Amino acid sequence: MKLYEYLGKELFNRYDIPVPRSRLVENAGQAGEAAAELGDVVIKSQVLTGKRGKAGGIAFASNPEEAKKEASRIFDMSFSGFAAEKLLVEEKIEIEQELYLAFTIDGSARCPVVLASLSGGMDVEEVPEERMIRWPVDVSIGLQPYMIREICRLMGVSGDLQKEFLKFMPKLDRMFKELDAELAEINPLALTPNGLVAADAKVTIDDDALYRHQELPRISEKTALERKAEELDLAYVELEGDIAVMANGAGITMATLDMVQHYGGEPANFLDFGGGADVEKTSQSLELLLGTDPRVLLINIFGGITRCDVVAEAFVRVKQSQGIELPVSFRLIGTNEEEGRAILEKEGIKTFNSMDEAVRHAVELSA
Amino acid sequence: MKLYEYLGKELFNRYDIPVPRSRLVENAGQAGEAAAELGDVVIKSQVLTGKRGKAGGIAFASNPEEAKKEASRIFDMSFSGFAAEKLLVEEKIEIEQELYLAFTIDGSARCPVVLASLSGGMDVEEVPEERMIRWPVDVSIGLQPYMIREICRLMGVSGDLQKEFLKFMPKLDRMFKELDAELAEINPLALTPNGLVAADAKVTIDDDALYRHQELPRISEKTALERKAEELDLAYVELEGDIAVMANGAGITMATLDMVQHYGGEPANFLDFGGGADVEKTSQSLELLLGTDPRVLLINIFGGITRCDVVAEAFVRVKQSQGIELPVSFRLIGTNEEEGRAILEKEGIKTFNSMDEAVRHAVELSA
Amino acid sequence: MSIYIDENTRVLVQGITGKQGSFHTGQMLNYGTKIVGGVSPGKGGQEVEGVPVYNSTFEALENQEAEASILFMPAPFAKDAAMEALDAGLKLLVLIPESIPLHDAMEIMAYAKQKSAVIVGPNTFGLVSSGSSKIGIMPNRYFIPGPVGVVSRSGTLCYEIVGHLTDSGIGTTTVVGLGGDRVVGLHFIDVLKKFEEDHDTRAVIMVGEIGGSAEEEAAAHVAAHMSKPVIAYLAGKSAPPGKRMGHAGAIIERGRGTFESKVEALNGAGVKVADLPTRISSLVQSVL
Amino acid sequence: MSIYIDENTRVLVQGITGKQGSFHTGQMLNYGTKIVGGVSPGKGGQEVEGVPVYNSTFEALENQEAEASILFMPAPFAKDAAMEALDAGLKLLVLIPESIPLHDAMEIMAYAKQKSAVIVGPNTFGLVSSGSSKIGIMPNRYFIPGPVGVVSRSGTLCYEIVGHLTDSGIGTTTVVGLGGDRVVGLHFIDVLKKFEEDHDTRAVIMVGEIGGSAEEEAAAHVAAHMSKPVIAYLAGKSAPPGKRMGHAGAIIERGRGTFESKVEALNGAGVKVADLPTRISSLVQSVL
Repeated sequence: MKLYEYLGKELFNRYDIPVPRSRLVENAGQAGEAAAELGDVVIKSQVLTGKRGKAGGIAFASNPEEAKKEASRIFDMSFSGFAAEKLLVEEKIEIEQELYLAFTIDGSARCPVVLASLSGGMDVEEVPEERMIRWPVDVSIGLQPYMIREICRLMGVSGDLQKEFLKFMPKLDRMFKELDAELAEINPLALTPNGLVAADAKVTIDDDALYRHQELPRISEKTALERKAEELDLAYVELEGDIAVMANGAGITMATLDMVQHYGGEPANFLDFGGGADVEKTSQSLELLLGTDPRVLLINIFGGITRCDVVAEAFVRVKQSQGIELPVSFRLIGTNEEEGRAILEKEGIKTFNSMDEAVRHAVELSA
Repeated sequence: MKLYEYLGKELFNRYDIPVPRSRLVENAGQAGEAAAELGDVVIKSQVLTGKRGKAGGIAFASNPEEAKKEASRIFDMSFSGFAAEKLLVEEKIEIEQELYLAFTIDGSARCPVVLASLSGGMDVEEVPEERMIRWPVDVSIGLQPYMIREICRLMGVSGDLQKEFLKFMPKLDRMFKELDAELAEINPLALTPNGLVAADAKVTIDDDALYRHQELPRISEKTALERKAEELDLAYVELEGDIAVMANGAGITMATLDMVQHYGGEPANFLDFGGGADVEKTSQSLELLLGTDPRVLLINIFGGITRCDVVAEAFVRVKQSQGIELPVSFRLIGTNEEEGRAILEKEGIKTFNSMDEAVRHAVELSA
Repeated sequence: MSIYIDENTRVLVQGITGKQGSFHTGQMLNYGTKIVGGVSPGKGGQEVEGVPVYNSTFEALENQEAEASILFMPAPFAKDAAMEALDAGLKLLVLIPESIPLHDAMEIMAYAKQKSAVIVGPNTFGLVSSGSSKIGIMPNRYFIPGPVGVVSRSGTLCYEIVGHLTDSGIGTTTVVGLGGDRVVGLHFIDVLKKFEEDHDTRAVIMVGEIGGSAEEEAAAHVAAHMSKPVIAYLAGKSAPPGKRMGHAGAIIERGRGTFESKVEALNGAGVKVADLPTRISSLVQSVL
Repeated sequence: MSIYIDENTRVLVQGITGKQGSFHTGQMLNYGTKIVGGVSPGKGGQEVEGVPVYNSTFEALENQEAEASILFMPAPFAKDAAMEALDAGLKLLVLIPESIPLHDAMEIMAYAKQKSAVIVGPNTFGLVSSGSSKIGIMPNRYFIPGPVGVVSRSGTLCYEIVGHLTDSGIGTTTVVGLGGDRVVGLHFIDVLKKFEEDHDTRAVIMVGEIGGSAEEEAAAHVAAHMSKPVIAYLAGKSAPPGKRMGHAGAIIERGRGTFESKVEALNGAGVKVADLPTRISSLVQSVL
């Protein structure tokens, strides 16, 4: 779960990590008031997409009038389809140097990793490898002072700035761990006359750990349909095409989409309804897909824990209750495939044995 | 540093560990008032010696009059030479079962160990081995729930009481670690209708870690002389005999005392003035010892980092400034022994090469 | 022969009394797995499919010898069960649950490293040494002995591919599911090393997907150390960046873990990458 | 021969620019120890006794190869320095500082175990392989080669005893100081095992004291596994219970770690316990 910058900074504040003074505003008038209070300000759109700066979602203002004007402008913008509902109006801080600091998770090393660089402010992908220090943190001992000194040495940092990092990093580390973060990124980390200040905050919380963080707000970038799928415990991603795809298992669902594209079709979605779903859940998956009004429905079942007869029964149930008018390409093999086929054949529905054939058929139907 | 029960319970309270309601009192009148407020009470002398119960330092009272009377009695008592300055007046809790729980440090395993037993209330030494569960806690992972369940299984505990332990132990563990405790013992740990309650608290903080716990009070069981030695950074223990002993190194000082006893003498103290002491510190050690008015002074120096000339110089300085009237047995070998001897011989002081001879001489002098 | 497990591997089932645990205990027993005990706190003394149930892993090991364990339980309880199993001395853990918090997974991995134990998963179908033993939830019938080692990040897609092989008359030595999460115990490279040493394995199939860098690392390893032919298939070519495709690990973030970078790395290492999962079996046949 | 270290052991000195660190660097160099570098944060680029100084252990190891390290610094900084040395890959650490917090010491020991490294101390004089190398602060002149291994919890008492031996013409193979704290890395039993395997060691002297159970554990080990004669001396016979006799570890608590229990255990294992430190050398002569 990605957090808005202002939420990330609220958490920073809770962990005693310095952030600029700020006001969160919901309209241009409030932005003007905030500027009157804070003086020179930065006005930042609170959206989850990256690169809002390049897109014009960040502005400077040196008086309330200007702040109102810029805030109005930003409220009218759209960022990857999302409008900002709130702006963060922050005092403009005196920045001597822009650094980069992040804690994230390194799947290769199976542990957290500290990323640190003197080249802050730019896109992280653009920082040359050798300017980005990576330090994996052994979980059994956690972040130790010597690691911070070593990261500093590798960055070429010593003296007072090293002392600043020795105070700063353990706080971010503690937050990262205690809040089950996947990412806690500060870019830029501003070196000011008063020490290090987090000028930005990009914090992502592990969705799977949200159950133990009831104190955190719930933020979703999902579409309405994706949210509905989430409630049904389905892995669903909305795509641009017209062939609705339903399969059991993340890998095979991805492979089905790939194959649809391979044969010239365009998938409308990713829908993995999981292993071992019952008639109810399978029916709900189907209903959800039908609600998206696709051109063709492609069902690809390789039954392991998932039973073919259950899928067939769900299909028939939905067909009988609400009708399934669109063309369907149905692949069904694996556990209880005979039973499943028998159920479908009674309704006059043909199935494929081969994924390849089923996908090609679906693409033909969509043409 | 051992903490009084009431301080231990204050810390328990800070860590959300249930303790009985109580009032800390400094005179019998206050004890009566506390009883008026709390009803049936237990009155406990706040002293650091164990076995105060057997010594009569714990009493029950069911009304303010009785509480006053008992408090008076306890204030008049002496526990291993110490009088109680404060009493803890506690509500009498309804105890269904008396258990034992402690976190301590296991030198053999080099890690903390949980001690738990259903045989609470009695002296820990008296609990049979097989009734005392010992679980070493791997520092790299800390106390985990499965360890608590396993400790419960080994104790024969399940169901609700296990659930109580699953809530209770992590709190004590956290306190033990965060406060650098050497011992956190609850005996008895009372099972009440409201769950587990710490009916006693024996907490010892690691002296070497006190520098990072400025929030904790400083408590000393030391005598005035021992406290003075502590300020001088000397390892000093007051003993009963008449031969004052001064040596460099804990092991050799102990061995010197043992040898004094072996030859029929009685050491007046343990004084290890450490390795590499300068003239100033050595002089102070000598002055401290002379202040105890012993019959004989035994100095045993095996110079490694400690330089014999420095010890000799310090001795001469003290002799000249305040006089050393009592008989001295002086053993001096090792680094710069010739220089040291030369200094002493000028003052007419003879030294021994052998520890054995020096000790025997000291014992003869004391006879 | 086989890697990691064989017909003598003695297995505990943690969470044996749950629906999944009891069902798959039956399936594993049917396949021939030597299941010596189950663990379910508070349920000690029961039996599931004839297997004795204990209150803890420690209790189970007081009564049975075992080297491995398979874990079935809701994700919030998985870390504790895994730590217990590691502390009790088990050397191979198969973590079936999905949605285990990442920080929990990292703690499990760190402790497993200390204990020199192997973790398969989490969010895996497990592993099977064809014809002798399985510790997992894969359907029994597709896994017949043969010369091909298979290692996969995803489940059903792996069954699909192994099903094809089986239909083409090609069996498998061992099939290992790495798991779909961002932090998993085994990576391709670990399993490739084992297959290289395994005399019966004559070719290896890698089933990867977008996200992470395990395939790229595997490619470097193949180039430097593998003498046996490696065939790969990668899912997620059509996936948009920044979206999680079902698996927590299947996400392209910050331009990393793309389909293209993986294919390029694998091709560079001499690995043949099939463009469709249905074309793997013919590629395998060409190298056997 | 020798145990733990020999003339080829390459040593870093952590805290080399301090008073103690620089003095003992000179002493160790005089004895023949191969000191290849020093570490002192912020002081990199300097030299101490001709030894190059680096800012961190990692930096030192980028420039020098080393296996061991000796640490001189105030106790509050010792844990971090030790963790750094272990992480950087050193396999033998000699912790000179006293008063290291117990919880710090336990963390060091846990991490050393993970890294398969040996910790000598804390609160130790170090160890010396007589005539070839010393990593410690013991006076050089008493440690001459010979057939006796010595392991001690205390420093000066150990020098006293080794001095007696030397005066009697008996030299030592290796002399190891375990350290006077409650939590130390090496215990008697670890060193006894090494001496048993060391061809040049013909007899072993244990110098123990009250407190803890290391002597009792050693006794059980001697009874079961030692073929070489073991002589012991124990300090603290006259010490009152509940008092710390200088060393943090030298305390009789809850009736444990008494002089009597140790003597009984050692006698039961066939270890001769000298009643005075001055009588050890004659006991040793009787078994050589």
